Amino acid sequence: MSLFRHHPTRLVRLVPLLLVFIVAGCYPDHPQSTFDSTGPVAQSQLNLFYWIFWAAVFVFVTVQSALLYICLKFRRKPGDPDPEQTHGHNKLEIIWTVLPVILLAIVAVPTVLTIFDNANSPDPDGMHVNVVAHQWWWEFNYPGEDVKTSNELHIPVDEVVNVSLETKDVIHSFWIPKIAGKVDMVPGNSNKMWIKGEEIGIFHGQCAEFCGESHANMRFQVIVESRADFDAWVASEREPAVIPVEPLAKAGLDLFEGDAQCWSCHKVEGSSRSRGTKGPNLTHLSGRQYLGAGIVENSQTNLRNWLTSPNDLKPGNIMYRDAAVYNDPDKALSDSDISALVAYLRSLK
Amino acid sequence: MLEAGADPHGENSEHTTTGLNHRKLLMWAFLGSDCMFFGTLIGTYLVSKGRSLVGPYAVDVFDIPVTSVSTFVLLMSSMSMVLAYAALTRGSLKGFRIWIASTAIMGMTFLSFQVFEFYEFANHEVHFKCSTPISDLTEHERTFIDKCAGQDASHEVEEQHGLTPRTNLFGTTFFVLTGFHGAHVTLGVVWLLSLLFYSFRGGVTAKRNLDVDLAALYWHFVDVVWIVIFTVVYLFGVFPGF
Amino acid sequence: MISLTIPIPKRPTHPTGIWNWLTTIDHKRIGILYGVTAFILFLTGGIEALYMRAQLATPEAEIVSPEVFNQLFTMHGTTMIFLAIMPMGTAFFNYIIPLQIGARDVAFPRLNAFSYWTFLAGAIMLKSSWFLGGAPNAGWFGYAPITGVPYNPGHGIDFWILSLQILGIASLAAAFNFVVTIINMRAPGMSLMRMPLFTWMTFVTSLLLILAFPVITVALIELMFDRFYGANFFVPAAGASPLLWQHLFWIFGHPEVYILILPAMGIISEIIPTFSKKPLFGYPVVVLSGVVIAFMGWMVWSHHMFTVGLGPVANSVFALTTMAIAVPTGVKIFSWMGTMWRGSIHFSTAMLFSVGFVALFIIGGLSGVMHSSAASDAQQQDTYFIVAHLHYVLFGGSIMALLAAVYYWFPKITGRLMSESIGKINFWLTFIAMNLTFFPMHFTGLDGMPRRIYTYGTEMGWDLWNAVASMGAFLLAASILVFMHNVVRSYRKGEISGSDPWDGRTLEWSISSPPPEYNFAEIPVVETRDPFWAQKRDSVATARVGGGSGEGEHDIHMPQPSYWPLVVSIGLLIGGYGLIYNVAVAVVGGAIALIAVYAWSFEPVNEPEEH
Amino acid sequence: MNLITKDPKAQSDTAHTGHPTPLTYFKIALILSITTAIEVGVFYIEWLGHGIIPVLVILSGLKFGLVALFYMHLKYDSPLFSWFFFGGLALATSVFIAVLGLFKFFVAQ
Repeated sequence: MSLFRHHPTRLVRLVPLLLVFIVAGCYPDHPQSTFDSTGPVAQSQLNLFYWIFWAAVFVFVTVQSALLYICLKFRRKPGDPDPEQTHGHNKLEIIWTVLPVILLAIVAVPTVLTIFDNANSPDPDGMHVNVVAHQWWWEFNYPGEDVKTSNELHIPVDEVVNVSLETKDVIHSFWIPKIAGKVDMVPGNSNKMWIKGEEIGIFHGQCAEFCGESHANMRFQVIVESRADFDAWVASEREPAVIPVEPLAKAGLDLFEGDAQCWSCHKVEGSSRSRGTKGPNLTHLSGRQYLGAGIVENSQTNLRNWLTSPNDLKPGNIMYRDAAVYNDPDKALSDSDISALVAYLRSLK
Repeated sequence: MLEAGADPHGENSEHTTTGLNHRKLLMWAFLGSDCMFFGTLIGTYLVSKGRSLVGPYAVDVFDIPVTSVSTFVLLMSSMSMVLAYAALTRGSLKGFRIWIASTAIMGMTFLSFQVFEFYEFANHEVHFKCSTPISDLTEHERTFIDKCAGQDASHEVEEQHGLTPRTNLFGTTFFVLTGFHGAHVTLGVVWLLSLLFYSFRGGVTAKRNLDVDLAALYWHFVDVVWIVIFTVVYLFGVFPGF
Repeated sequence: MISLTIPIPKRPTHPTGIWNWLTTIDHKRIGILYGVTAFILFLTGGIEALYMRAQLATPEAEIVSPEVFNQLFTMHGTTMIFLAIMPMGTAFFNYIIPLQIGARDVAFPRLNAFSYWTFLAGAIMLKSSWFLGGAPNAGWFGYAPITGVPYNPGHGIDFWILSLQILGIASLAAAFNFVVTIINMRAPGMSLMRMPLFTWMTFVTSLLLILAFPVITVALIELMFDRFYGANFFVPAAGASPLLWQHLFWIFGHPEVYILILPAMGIISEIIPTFSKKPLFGYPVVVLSGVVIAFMGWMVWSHHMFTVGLGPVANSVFALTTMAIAVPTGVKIFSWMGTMWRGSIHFSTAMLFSVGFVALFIIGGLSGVMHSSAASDAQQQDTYFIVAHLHYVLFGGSIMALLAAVYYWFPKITGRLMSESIGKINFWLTFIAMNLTFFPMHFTGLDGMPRRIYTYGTEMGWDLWNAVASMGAFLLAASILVFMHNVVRSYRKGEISGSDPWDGRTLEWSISSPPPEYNFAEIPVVETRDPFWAQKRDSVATARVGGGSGEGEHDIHMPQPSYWPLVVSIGLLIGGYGLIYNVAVAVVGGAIALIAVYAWSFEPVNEPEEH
Repeated sequence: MNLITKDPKAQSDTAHTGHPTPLTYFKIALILSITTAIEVGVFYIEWLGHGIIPVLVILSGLKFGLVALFYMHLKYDSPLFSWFFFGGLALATSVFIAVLGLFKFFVAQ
């Protein structure tokens, strides 16, 4: 949309910026701030917001000061006679009906333009990612690149990425505040959106539609990287998992594909046993930066904690609910089992 | 209050601002509200139309001639209802009893048709000869076509495959929509019978005809809802491509 | 028939005491019952909010579990909308409408009692879920399919469905009653365009109710069939679209928003003229704008669904219709300011709350316009920005107006004035705490904080404003305590008010405080807007309002108390629990209700004397 | 607006004088029966194709109107009643046509 493609003038930016500083201190610490947009979609939404915000400020200041003035000016003083019993004023009433209409038209035109602008991808033949939401994690499939991964979305910088949104269970909503406003994932109703990252870095996203007990813990990261880095990532993702040689990790693999029955829900490319699709794909788990759908850093300790008591990290999660190792005391994992599994999972680079 | 607030039916002791009776006004407000009720049910039915993943579908189970008869019966019950009210206002208690009884009987007839229909649907049988050209089979029947494999053309496929609210989206929306209409009719029949019995106790007179008037409004409403359902659900339902 | 075969117990005759309250059909007593009950339920909804604010005050707090948190926000929303704001509005409809239109009671006094008892039954049913295995946990909007059995096997959602159905019956009964009352029981000469604004908005609200509630009733019936009998209305696996639920919910839900705010606007339109000593500025336009808001409320529901993927055309249309609603809303605000202009404004507590309403409602209205812009709403939908907006409208709007209404009509109801000095503390505390609680939510929302999350990390940068909001919430609770103190204190030893403490303009101030059981000894004749003012100022010489000497008082026949409304409601309550636990019990409940309905139909409004 | 505060006498007069006779009711019943017969008949005319939809909508609308106006006396009663009833009806119709539109119901599936 031409009206707002360019960046807003300095003045327009100044006050909201000030607002942001009051609101948020310095904003690199605010990973989901909508004021710090880095893609054309979020940018157009922010520009529209500023536009309406200024209209609203104008109305707010005008009307509230009028109200204040009236309150101060027409206070009753002792001995005041009854005021004149005026019933209305046609001209005035027409004016204050028409004025808002004009003001709204000023807001409405860019709104409609931006709606259509953001609805249609500028490059429909560009890259595609299928996002599938689950209670409470994300599946990212790249049909063109033949890559399937979870909870961490890699995209090349400055390229249009066409996203299709689906869900396997309830309604979720896909939202990366700095890159694009949210679009819901509705069962039986695939939605489309497009995104473009204009800055290299890690951006945070979160499910925005209430989806059950761990709704708050359904987060993810978007890694915007150079085309070269992205290609390298794709190449490494395509590789099957390395079969570990270290004995502890080897024991972990046996457990994973054996008694612990991790294989029934998780997929590890290259393994003939681990083909489950109920849980996240773990082929390159230790290449990821976060665990448990973006909730804690991917460290040895956190992985251990996760395996020991998943429900503490992510209440209500399906693994804790359904896996025999957690709900059948006879099959519970011992400390050494967990060590072995941690070693194996850490080896999945 | 308003001097001589005229009461159109001469039975009401209260005088009102508009001259209209409280209860009659309430009834009409209720009917307006009930339009939204059935509007929502019919809307749900139409939104869900064509979304069922498995049969049987409308075209498999509906029997238009049978439903036409029950529709006709309900329409005629509206006529006898209005005649019951007319008889009462003329002062003919006997006429009133005859017409209201026949209204109730026609209502019950309609309900019997509905029960019969529900039963038939729930025990629906897929039935066709293997010689029938595939293009003549319904979509649902075609899912049984493999039963013809290795059989000669005269073989008949018979399969019990009923429609319940659980079977598919069509079953769900159809039964709940027509079921709620049926519940309205049932309530209407109970109301009419109550009035009939009450008339023998002297509770219904030409002067106190408002009770009958209200029941009649309700009854006609149930009838007009069925007019819509018959067209939208039944006639459109088996019409291909809608 | 049945009434003649079953011996009917004698009609209740207790003039006072508990039996009188249980069987009363006096609109004023029912209004008081409604108000007190709704206020108690408002407190429970407030406590639910405080738990949530405590949990969110600090990052990664562990005051409540995520499951309990989900139950808390579901119950908070459902409680505040259906059990607090709506019935508090109904309380004032009940008490004030017959007085404003010069009537002795409502059109259907027993239906009115039934409405209250059924409301209570629904409230008991919903609130009892806390103690019967967990409250509903899918949000007040209950989006399918998370309300389906596979994702929600417990009874919480069942309680939600059935209690909302029972509450729906109560609301419908009240709404039908007020529609008929307002159309049919106006004093002679009170044409529609002479009706007080509060009566007008009650009328519009009641019309909205009778048209909107059937939609949610059907949606809940469908959900109930899904949950109880394995039907497929909202089951994606059977091909159903869960969006249907959202459409049905918001087709009801958006008019519902106006059901919550229009009575508040009516209250404000009474108080501002009274304390400005001027008639409402542009009365016909204010009435018309209320009607237009109600009408347009039916054309905007999908703005709650901007992110579900309806497509750019639908989103644009609903964005435009939504923006259009700002016009009649603006007209109302300007008209209130026009009323105050060149008035003689007395800032009583009621007036302070009313002006506070106008100021806060402007903020809520402006953020509403921001959401209406579908494209930028994609960043706001389901964040705390929306939470801020809706609380500015529902707390800054509805609750402030209801508090104003209490201060305004308390003298009429009790005969005593509320303390103005405590009232001022009450107002400023509420006003400051309200902004402290909800304004920071604008910030956290735009900073990317989604709604309905039970926890958040420090790294998100939401700590500060969440802490402020939580402090505000507890301060807000304190302001409600001040209010309660004022009510109790003033009820016991408040200054005697007399019949017309505010120099009122409408008919309710023309009769004694509290009003006699029959309200008007002599039905007034109305010849102008603001009839009581006109009579006092003698500007219309012929205005004849009140002042009846009470002659013929003994000839006034008021409707007599009845057991049956209460019994029907008890039947419904038993039926509701029965549907959850045991069908046989449900049948018993249904039978009780049915028999009571028969008994009710054959019970004359007054015991006949002539037969 | 006026319709709610009309002179009550005028209304009650029409209410009394305007009531149709049983003969009118029989005539209406006849029209209703014939219309239903046509509806079912039209249904079996295959060459009508999609044209059946407007035909059926018009015919059932006719039936609906006849019952509402004559059997429910809306033609003779206070216009307020018509406002309530047809208001609810119009609202239900338009809202759900909009819903069907949002579900792209009228686009060939």
